[in-house]
Amino acid sequence: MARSISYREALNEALAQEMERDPSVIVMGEDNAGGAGAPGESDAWGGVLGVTKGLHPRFPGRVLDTPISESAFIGAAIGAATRGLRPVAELMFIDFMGVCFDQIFNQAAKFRYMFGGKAVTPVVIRAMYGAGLRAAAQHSQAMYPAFTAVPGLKVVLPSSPYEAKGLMIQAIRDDDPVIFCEHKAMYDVVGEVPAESYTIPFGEAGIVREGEDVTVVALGRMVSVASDAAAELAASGVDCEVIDPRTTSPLDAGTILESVARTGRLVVVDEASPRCGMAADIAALVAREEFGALRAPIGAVTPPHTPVPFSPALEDLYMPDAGRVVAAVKSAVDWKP
Amino acid sequence: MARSISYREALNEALAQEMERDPSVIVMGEDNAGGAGAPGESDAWGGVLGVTKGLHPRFPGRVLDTPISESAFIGAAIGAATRGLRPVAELMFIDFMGVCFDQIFNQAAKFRYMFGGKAVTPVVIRAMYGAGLRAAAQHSQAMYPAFTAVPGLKVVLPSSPYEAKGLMIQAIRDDDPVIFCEHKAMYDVVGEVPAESYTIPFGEAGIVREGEDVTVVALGRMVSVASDAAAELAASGVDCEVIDPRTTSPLDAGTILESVARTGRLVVVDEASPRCGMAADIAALVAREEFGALRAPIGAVTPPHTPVPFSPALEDLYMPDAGRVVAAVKSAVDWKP
Amino acid sequence: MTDTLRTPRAPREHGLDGPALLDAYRTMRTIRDFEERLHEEFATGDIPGFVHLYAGEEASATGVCAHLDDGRDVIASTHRGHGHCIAKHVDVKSMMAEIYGRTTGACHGKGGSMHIADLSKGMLGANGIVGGGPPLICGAALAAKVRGDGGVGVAFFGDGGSNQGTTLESLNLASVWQLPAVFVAENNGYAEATSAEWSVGGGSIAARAAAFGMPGVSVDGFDFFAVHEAAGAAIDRARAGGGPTLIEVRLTRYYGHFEGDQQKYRADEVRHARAELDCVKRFRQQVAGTLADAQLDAIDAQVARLIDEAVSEARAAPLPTGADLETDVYISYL
Amino acid sequence: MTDTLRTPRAPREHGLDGPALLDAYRTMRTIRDFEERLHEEFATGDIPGFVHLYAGEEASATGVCAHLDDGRDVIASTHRGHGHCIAKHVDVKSMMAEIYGRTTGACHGKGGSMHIADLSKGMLGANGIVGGGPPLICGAALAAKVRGDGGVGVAFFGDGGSNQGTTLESLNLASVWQLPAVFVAENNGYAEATSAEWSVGGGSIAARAAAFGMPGVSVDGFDFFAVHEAAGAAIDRARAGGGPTLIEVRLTRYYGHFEGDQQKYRADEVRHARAELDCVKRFRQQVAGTLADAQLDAIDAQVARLIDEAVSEARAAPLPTGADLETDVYISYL
Ligand SMILES: Cc1ncc(C[n+]2csc(CCOP(=O)(O)OP(=O)(O)O)c2C)c(N)n1
Ligand SMILES: Cc1ncc(C[n+]2csc(CCOP(=O)(O)OP(=O)(O)O)c2C)c(N)n1
Ligand SMILES: [Mg+2]
Ligand SMILES: [Mg+2]
Repeated sequence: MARSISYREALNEALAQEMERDPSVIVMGEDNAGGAGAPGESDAWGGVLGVTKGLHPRFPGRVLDTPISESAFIGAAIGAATRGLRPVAELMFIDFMGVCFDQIFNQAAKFRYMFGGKAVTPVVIRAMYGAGLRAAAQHSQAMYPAFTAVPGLKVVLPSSPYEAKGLMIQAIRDDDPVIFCEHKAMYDVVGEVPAESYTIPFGEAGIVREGEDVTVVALGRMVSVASDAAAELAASGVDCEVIDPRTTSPLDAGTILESVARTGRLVVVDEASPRCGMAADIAALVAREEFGALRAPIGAVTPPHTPVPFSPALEDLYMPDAGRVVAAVKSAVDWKP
Repeated sequence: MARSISYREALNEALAQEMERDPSVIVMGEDNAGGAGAPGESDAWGGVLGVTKGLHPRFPGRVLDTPISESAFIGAAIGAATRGLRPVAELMFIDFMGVCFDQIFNQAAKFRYMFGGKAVTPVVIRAMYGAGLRAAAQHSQAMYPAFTAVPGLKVVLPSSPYEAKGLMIQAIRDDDPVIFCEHKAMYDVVGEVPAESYTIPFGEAGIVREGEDVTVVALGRMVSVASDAAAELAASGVDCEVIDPRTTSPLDAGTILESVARTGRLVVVDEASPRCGMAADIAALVAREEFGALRAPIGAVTPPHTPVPFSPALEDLYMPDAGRVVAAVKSAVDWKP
Repeated sequence: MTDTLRTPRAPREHGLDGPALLDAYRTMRTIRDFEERLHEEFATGDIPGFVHLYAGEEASATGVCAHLDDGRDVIASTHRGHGHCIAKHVDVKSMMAEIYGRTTGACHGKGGSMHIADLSKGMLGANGIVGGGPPLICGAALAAKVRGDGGVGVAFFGDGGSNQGTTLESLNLASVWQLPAVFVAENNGYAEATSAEWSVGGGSIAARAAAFGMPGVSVDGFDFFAVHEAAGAAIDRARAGGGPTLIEVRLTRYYGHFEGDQQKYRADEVRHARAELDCVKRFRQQVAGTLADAQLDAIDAQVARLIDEAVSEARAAPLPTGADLETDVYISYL
Repeated sequence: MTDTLRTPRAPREHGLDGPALLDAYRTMRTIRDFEERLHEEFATGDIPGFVHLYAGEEASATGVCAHLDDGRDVIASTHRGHGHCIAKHVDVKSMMAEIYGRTTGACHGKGGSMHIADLSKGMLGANGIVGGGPPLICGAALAAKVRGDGGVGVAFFGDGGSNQGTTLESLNLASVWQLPAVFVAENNGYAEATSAEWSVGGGSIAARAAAFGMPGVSVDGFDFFAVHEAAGAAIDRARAGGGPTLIEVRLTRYYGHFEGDQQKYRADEVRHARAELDCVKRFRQQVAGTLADAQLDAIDAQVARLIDEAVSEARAAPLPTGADLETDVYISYL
């Protein structure tokens, strides 16, 4: 697998390969077909993210533009899924969930349970999340904890181009509704990606780095931040195990607990707001299930409880960085009862 | 304070007293004025919850019915708040947040920060939450963790008629946006409530029962469940401290940590879904800040990761009850490393 | 709202033969009896949760669904969903059992009145969220269009639901995508206790169609044939690729918003509708020349028995147990 | 969209005196220069984040806001908000500093281009959410109505925003509550790269007004006087208790959706609009009989200087520091 492509290209390739393989896969979203209805607009954009570029001419009638009506078209993707299609709908910024959350958490997520096990809703909702592009408070959030909390949804956070492709193909083939969270600062990140189709199963964490002293669980873009910190810590003799859960729902509790059972220390690195977020969720899991192994307080590296600030000077302080991870790991290692 | 009234009456009295005191307080929601526009409808209902009953005739022009357009009227309450009114808007069931969440978390919550500290948005959004009335998956949820996660919002969960009145008056006078969560199974609960106006400050937990062996933090309706469990446990010699945080944001971390520092054990009892919920949030706080005092795994008593089932036979199993709290406390007490 | 004729007029050329008319009557009668019986059963205290009755509105669900296939056509309903379910051929006994929270229920007791569904019949669910259905129906219609199977999607919603942004967006999306969809606004004059005359800006739901570039019509919902005709035209057009339609059906609910609502705010109106406008009575008058009373009475008797059995079987059916609590959240998880 | 006159016609009786005309010109010129300069500055790479330029649309913000007071009247804007801010008298230097993320910015550098606000001027913020503003403006208008101070609320949104449920709901709410509100749909033909001809079912935003029971008009947005007249009528009616109005303003954006969009999909259209329809040029022609060129040229020079200063002062201003990160989330917390 010598070939390297970007996170954006990996997603585009996953979509194209699945559309090729399965005629029930359709794609929709604002400008996903590149603007519609006016001359010369076909494929002008491939979504604002460029992820769907090139699909419209290749799969006529299966890549749809939408009006700016997220409730209607996300709901339509869900409704179509109940009728045998496998729609991949782009919400664009995950921050826009506020205008269509009902269709996701009260409809798609609950059909199977409410209807006594008789509904199948294989919809994928793609959305970009995260800070770092100076996009300010309404375009930079990491809202996945709100989705993770909802029984019936699966939530995916790919941390590299390789993960992006394999998890997207899994998401499309999965029969449950999936929220697929792409980090907006990673679209141009390049990495090795097999050309052929492959899947990465949900609920299986990746062990990014093995280590014996401290377990560091990091999500999405924070995986590379944690890896940088681990490299720095290795130089000063602290051996971190870095775990990427890949999906927050289902969460691979086994891998995390087994690691903490060995290391006795846990630091969670997450880009979501600190309250009721993934850092809390994973800390609680470990404090409940692996308390006996713990030798230090559970560290959390998250942004503060504030909206995402615009000014680069503030946003850089807002985002967790390797320095803060190093400090948290060190304080776990140095902790004395 | 010998007078006893219901949770519903306590809320109604709080609204009436504040409307009397401050002409900028207005009330709105579906059927809040009792149905509008047709003869004989005035005050026919006082909202589906009956909480606003009687206010419409008493405060002409200040109690408004709305169409079923939650984004528009919750947004209107927020917009009016930025212009000096103190609107109390009823979302009815908190489950309906999905059709108007944007106005709450991207608008109201962020104005002050995004606008550099220059906005004041004293809006109160009332909503009923919780299971137990066989209202099924879309009318029984405990969505407050999703609000607690949002920087800029305050979140209130009154656990008794006394709390309901004092916290509501505080919510109305508070200058920040407040999400006020009323448990639908508590409206008819009766308790002692002073007739005069009073406030209960946000971020100050109530200590419902003092104890030395285990700290039990319980929220909203779970406070009475935890109290029942504590009484039962006392009979078998286990002395619980029961803490009611009253507000999840701000959260009174001090009271919780101080208690765990004494007891060394924590069980959190919460009605929200288990993932990324308050049970996780409070467990993480303690595992980070008071690890040294902990002598047992942190217990959580929550519903399972499922939608709320309709059938009474299932809903009763879904809801945390005193029996499960007793078991969790006992396993904390009995835990051996 | 009550500008309808007091004396039955002959239905226009409706092209319905005897069996079709009997079918329509059976559906309306079944809905009526189901709801009237629920009203009694609710009073016993044995029915859990919230129940919203459709009695009085039978001609709407029946007139629309008479045109639909179980296989390729899909409907989405509301909190007031029993009538739509019955008209779309959801098994009546499974509905009753569901309302009683039993394992024999359409949803294994997990859904209840507000969430009865049967996807195998193209019934995408009652819905607890006002405005929840129309977006979903855009999707069902889209699936039919992508597959080219001639299927249509029909979204039912109320006058209150016509003010929900999700509904309004869906009208636009269906128009823009030229979907084979029909939007049926059942205007019964109230959303809870709030009057539609007040809440529907502009006063006409049907007129909103034009705002989104689709035809809109308003029909008398006490008249099965009027609904049937309007729905037939809309559904035919949708099947033929002619895009969506909005139909406003003017009617009345006989009971309160939900069981428990005394609805003192509209007692006179209900008395009048029951006495003068009732769609079932009127249907009998309208078909008097075509069908014999005995045929209709026989259906009445069959339906009465069905509902009796449905209640007694539901009451006797098992409740779900702990083993059911955590199943069917996902198809596969961990 | 481009059916407008190529030769300037005399504005109808507009009742604007010399100072008012000069004011309008200054506003339009300030917006234009602000945006053209941002386009250049953005290319240097020194401006962070997303910037959506309003150039080409000046007559809309200016024609509407000319009728508004800073004190009692409120506007809500969109992601494309600079023009509305300037027309509502937000300090230009504080805007530029905000866009550069400085402490001297209107929002202390915390908001950026998409969130410039000045509540003391009745400017309730640009908004990053399409359809975010209309509900808020219902509230501002409600506050004015409750207080009886004669104030109005004005919501600006785009053709894309006219399809958002929040916007459609707000039209209905404003109608039902008879609010002193004006909804200004700036139809520039595109939402990102999606054409309004395709996305607006029915084809006319103005026609949607009728669906909610309010007057709707469509005006030529290249013509300041046309906008001014329509807005004046709507705002007067609102102040007098006559309820809301929807105004569709047809115009064009000169730059891409945001800085970085090459907009090859509409290059010809932009060339045509700049050459033939430009609202600033046209205004100069329209007032040629009333104002001397020298007066207008003097304003050009003053504005050019203001924008120069705004940029150099913004570039020199301090960035926020760690001490600012956690302030102003709440008024009081713990
Ligand atoms: C989003 C949302 N808002 C409010 C409600 C509460 N609610 C349930 S039914 C109803 C009235 C609906 O009125 P209408 O659409 O006219 O239907 P009808 O009850 O008359 O059949 C309301 C307000 C809800 N279920 N969902
Ligand atoms: C709810 C929501 N959906 C999508 C977007 C992304 N978005 C930002 S601007 C825009 C296009 C808006 O078009 P229009 O309303 O016509 O305004 P214009 O840009 O033409 O001024 C889109 C899709 C958003 N910000 N918010
Ligand atoms: Mg109704
Ligand atoms: Mg536009």
